[in-house]
Amino acid sequence: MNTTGLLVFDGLLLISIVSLAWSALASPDARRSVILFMAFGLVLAVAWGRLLAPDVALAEAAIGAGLSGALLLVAVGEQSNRALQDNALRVSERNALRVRATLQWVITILCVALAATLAWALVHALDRATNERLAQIVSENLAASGVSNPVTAILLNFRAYDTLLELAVLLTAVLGILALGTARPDYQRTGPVFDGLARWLVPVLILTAGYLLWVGAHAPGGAFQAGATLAAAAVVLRLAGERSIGLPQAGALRVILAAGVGMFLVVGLTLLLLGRPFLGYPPAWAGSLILLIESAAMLAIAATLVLAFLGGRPPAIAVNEENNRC
Amino acid sequence: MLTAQLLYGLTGCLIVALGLRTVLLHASLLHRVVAINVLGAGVFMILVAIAYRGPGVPPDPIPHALVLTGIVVAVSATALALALARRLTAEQSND
Amino acid sequence: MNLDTWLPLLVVASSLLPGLVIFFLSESSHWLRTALNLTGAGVKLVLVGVMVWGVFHEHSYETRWTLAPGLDLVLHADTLSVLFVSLSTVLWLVTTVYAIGYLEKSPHRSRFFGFFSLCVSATVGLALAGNLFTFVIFYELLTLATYPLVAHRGTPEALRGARIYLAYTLGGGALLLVGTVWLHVLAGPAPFVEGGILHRLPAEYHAQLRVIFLLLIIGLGVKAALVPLHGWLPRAMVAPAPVSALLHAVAVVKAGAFGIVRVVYDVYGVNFADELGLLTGLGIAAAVTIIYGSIKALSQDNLKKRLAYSTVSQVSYIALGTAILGPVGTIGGIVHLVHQGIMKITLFFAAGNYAETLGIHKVSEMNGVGRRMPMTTIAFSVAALGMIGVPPVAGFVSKWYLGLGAVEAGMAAWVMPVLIVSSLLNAAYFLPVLQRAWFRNPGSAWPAEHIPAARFETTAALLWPPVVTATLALAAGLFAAAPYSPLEWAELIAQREYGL
Amino acid sequence: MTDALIWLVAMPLAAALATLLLPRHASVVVIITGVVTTLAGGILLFAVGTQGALSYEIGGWTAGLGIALRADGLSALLLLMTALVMLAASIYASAYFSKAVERARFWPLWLLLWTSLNALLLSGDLFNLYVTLELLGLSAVVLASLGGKTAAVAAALRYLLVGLLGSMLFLAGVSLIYAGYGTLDIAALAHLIEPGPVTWTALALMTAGLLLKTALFPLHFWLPPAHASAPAPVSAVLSALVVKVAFYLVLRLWLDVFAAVVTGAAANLLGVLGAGAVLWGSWRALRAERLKLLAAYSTVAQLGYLFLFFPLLQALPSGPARDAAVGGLVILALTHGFAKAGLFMAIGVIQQRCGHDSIRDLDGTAQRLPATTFAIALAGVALIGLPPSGAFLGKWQLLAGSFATGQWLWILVTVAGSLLAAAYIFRVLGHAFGHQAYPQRPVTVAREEWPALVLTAMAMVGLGLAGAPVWRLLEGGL
Repeated sequence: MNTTGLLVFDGLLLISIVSLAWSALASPDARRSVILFMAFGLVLAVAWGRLLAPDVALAEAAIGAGLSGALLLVAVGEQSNRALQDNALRVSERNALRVRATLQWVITILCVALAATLAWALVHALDRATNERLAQIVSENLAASGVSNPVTAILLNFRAYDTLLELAVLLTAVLGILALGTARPDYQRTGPVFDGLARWLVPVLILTAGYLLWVGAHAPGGAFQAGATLAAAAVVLRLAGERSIGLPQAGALRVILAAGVGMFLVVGLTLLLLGRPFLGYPPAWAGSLILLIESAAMLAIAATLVLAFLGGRPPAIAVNEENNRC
Repeated sequence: MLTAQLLYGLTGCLIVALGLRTVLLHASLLHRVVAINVLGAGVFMILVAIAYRGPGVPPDPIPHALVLTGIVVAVSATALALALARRLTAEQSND
Repeated sequence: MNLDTWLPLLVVASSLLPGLVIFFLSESSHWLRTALNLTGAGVKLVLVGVMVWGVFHEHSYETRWTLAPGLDLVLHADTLSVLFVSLSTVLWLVTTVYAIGYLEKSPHRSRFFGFFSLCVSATVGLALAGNLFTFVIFYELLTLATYPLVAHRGTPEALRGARIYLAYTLGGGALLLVGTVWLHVLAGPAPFVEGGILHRLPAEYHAQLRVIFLLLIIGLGVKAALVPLHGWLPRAMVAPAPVSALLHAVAVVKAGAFGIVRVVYDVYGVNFADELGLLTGLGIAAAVTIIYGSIKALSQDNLKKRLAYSTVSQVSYIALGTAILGPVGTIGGIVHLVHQGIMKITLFFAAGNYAETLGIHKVSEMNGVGRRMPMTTIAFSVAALGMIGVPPVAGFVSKWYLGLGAVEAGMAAWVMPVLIVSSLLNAAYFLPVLQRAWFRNPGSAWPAEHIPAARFETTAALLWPPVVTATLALAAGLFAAAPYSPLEWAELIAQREYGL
Repeated sequence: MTDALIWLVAMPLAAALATLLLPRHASVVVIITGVVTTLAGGILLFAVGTQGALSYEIGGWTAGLGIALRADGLSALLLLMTALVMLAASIYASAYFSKAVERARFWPLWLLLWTSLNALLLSGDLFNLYVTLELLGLSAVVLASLGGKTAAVAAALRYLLVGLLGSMLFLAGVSLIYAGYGTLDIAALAHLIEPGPVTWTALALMTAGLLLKTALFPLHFWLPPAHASAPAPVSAVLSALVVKVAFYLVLRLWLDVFAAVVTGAAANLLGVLGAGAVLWGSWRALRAERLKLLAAYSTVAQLGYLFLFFPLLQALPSGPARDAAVGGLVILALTHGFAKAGLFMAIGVIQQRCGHDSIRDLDGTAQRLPATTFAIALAGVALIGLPPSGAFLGKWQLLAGSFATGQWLWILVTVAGSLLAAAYIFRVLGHAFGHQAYPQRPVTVAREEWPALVLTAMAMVGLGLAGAPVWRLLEGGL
């Protein structure tokens, strides 16, 4: 593609991104808004691809647009979920209505000012462009990281600590979801066509997940994308009416949820006790250790995402637990 | 400074502002959750734009890693928000 | 362990530690609580005795503990602090005995005696404070420790009194704090040094120093009940009698008056304060308070209220003595710190005895009480006459020196009339009380006789404290020239303050 | 010795997993973790005191490429406070949640929160800070929602959205910094930083995000409902620690990383907002009808005092006076942490024993629980800032700094706020003097009453009388 063509492509892409964002936010209809948001995510994924960020593109498509969208869409679909749609969070509605018009203007102007300031700062920042150095250091150390995909090297070696805490964030969220309540009622069973589709789709998704996990070491992919794909398989099962959707019983489920953070800690602390730094993999072992951590992380991520999607424990494993709070 | 960097970066700024406006103004919880996700996407866009080095040049992988982390954190938060909303609905119908 | 550095701390701790333990005692451990109280008071007495002897022989006792850079908690024994410490320690011992007799059967004893001990610890702490920072700490602690005592009875009236007390004292405390910090920023730590430290500051600070003085005196004036900051004192009358005794004689108003003495003599220096023109204002405020308090006392039928207004008036003699430049006036003011304490505590003990034994709360109910309760009434009479200034009771000595000091300082023109008028007013509100008590016939029945006359007119624990303090008041006057008497000690202080 | 840094994060995190997998033994795990973490915090503080700032490069990668954990006097002090408060609150919580199911839910999240607090205080990397902020926010939200009632869930939801907005603004700032300076390591950044559009905008965005999280007036609106409707042990750490570490980050950015580019006008703006917080928070606390709401508004006010220090520190030339003020700021923050945690626990005891926390109906309550009332009194005195609490030393420095720089306004605000605090505290304590029946022994429910007493005594006496090392530890720091 020549530069002009690329510029036109960029322009169209950006215009659609902005207009999708705008219409997703402006649409008063919740379902429409969510669908537009998913579209926004997909177009973003294209943009990431365009900017040579295939890892991000994959994650955006699977998680950002796909999973977030699915979560939101399902939530909107619940007729019973009033809190989501009505204005429960407004402090005082009457007051809000009265000052609304003025407020709208003030906030709009503020946001325009913010965008302008951000842009001004960003232009200056890009002008300085001093971040070659760090990228250089990454590529110099890539050989010692145990993987050849620099993004995976950063996520699971150089900045593995971030990822450890990120898995802790996921764990927190899923524990929160479990603490907050029970699963939604079952769906209507879908038709036989979908059942047939599911029978094909699920194995393919599982295989894809395994592939993504393995390929992450040297090409776009990794635990998060793999986990998301695995979760997708479970979601398909669920949509097909399978109640336990392959999730184990409560005790084992807890082990899986803990596996991501747990494997990280086991590896990190073992190394520490062996006299190496925390998470300081010996270069010879780095590849295997990363794969080990990623496998555990994938399972945990998948279980987490499925539980997030179910909004709680699936009925089959729900512990009989009354809310006897005072 | 590359044109693409600038274009995508500035669009990111715009998206941030759009998201923020809805967070501050919109009354419905769903819209706020969507808006925070949009805001986040704007920030991610700035990061990915920063990483870009032009066609055929390997980009800076660090912002990519950061964005990956950010995306996962964002989906966790979104899931939690929805679970809270579901519980709120249940409590409200109990009251 | 070096006694010189530990003694001041031990003096404070001897009441603080028992107090903290008492909080956690169960209500029924009567004997343990009493034993702790009395042991603490006894140990403190011994320690203070050692300290008095040491300071007289120019020994230096100082405990220093750094709280923050440039902010040291200093407990230091000098002549002035030892005077106040001795007063508090002796009167605390007596008051503790009295309080045990007065309150051991009422609820919340552990709380009461816990705060009671904290209160005296705070008083002793501020007496020993070696700099203004330390003084402020104990001054605020005193407020905190006395609030629960004033509120102790828990009636709406008591709570109201406590609330007003708190509003006044915390407000005053805030001003004192602001003034102290300001001074600290200008002049660094303000150690209490005989003769003061501030005269070394350059002249451009003088305007600020005047404002700071005002802040400090207002802050201290609240506790010292300088008019118009006295409003809390009559209302705090709702507290149990031992608490009133504590507020009026041992701790609170004394803390204010003592603070004024410290600020004038040991921070500013009396000569420098005079140079800045600060003493006249202080003197006028004191004079107004003396007259105003006496006039208000005249019209009070409630005995404790009459005594309260009397306190308002009498405590300002101390401030008046401070405002009179020259050693003789100083002696008069400082010796009155002790004399007023002994006399006023006697009056409150007696008033408490009347209320507790016969249910008498008003002057108009006192007809003939002298015959029913002779010992108590004799004690009351001695103290009242002392307050008027009748020789040979202690109060006479104070007024004599104040008058003499005014003449020496050339301030006789307005100080003498104030002294004469206030003495006449004192007589006017005390003599009718004595006349009723001794020379009128009792009515058919006492308002509410709680304690029948047996071997003594009331229980021993209530009877002996006023008798002891009245004897002390008499002795302080009779033996004013004896070594270690309050007067002798005040003269020693004046010598060191003026560098004589 | 530097291994202590990573253990401080890894231990609570590992314990979170342990309590998730072994819910039956959770209480033991938590208490052991608490004790060991506290010891580690103590060791760290000692090490920082003797050797100066410590750092630990995770994975052995140099900071910049990898992530470094760092501890200086400020972070070590806050870490130890976190450990002590969390330990006391853990003991308290083990009695507070009476049902096994409740405890099983609670402990893993509680330890995740602890992990995030330690991780945030130790983090030396801007993006890592963002992740810790999210972990902190999410775990705090879930814990706050465990009250379960409509009010608690609604408040938690709002808390979540505010927290997310705050984190996103922070991340936007971080992105700009990376774009402009090419590093995320804050120690490296502190050397590179120079004034300009990138720096200012980034600092403004990060600060705005953190101010939301630390609930500085007028961004405090979410705090009172969230803190007032959470279970008591959660309220205790939300008020004492969670908002405090966000404040720590503001402090770190303004006085350390970005110190070279902060202007007087910006510092004054923070001061003015702080003044608003002091006055508004105290006023609302005075008007509150429930104890927990009172405590929550008091948190808004107390955070305000901390921001009053910014204009002073900006105006004071470096030297002893400024060092004294920095110490005052830190000791004020520490005192508030201990006192407020103890206060919320004490209120929790009242709420559980008596079924309410309405201030008007406290009469009999205060009589029945003398030790708890005493704890409230100690906490209250520390909140007012009377001696011998650490807050007294803090406010002294605040006043001294104001006099030294001629910024009179803050003196008025401090005095007014303290008097208002006295009013709202003694409004509660006035109820302690009724003549209702009272127990023979002062302490009736040991496992719930002692932690509050110990924490408030720490605020009152510990920091007030033994606080001098705080200044020494901060020397050469900020």
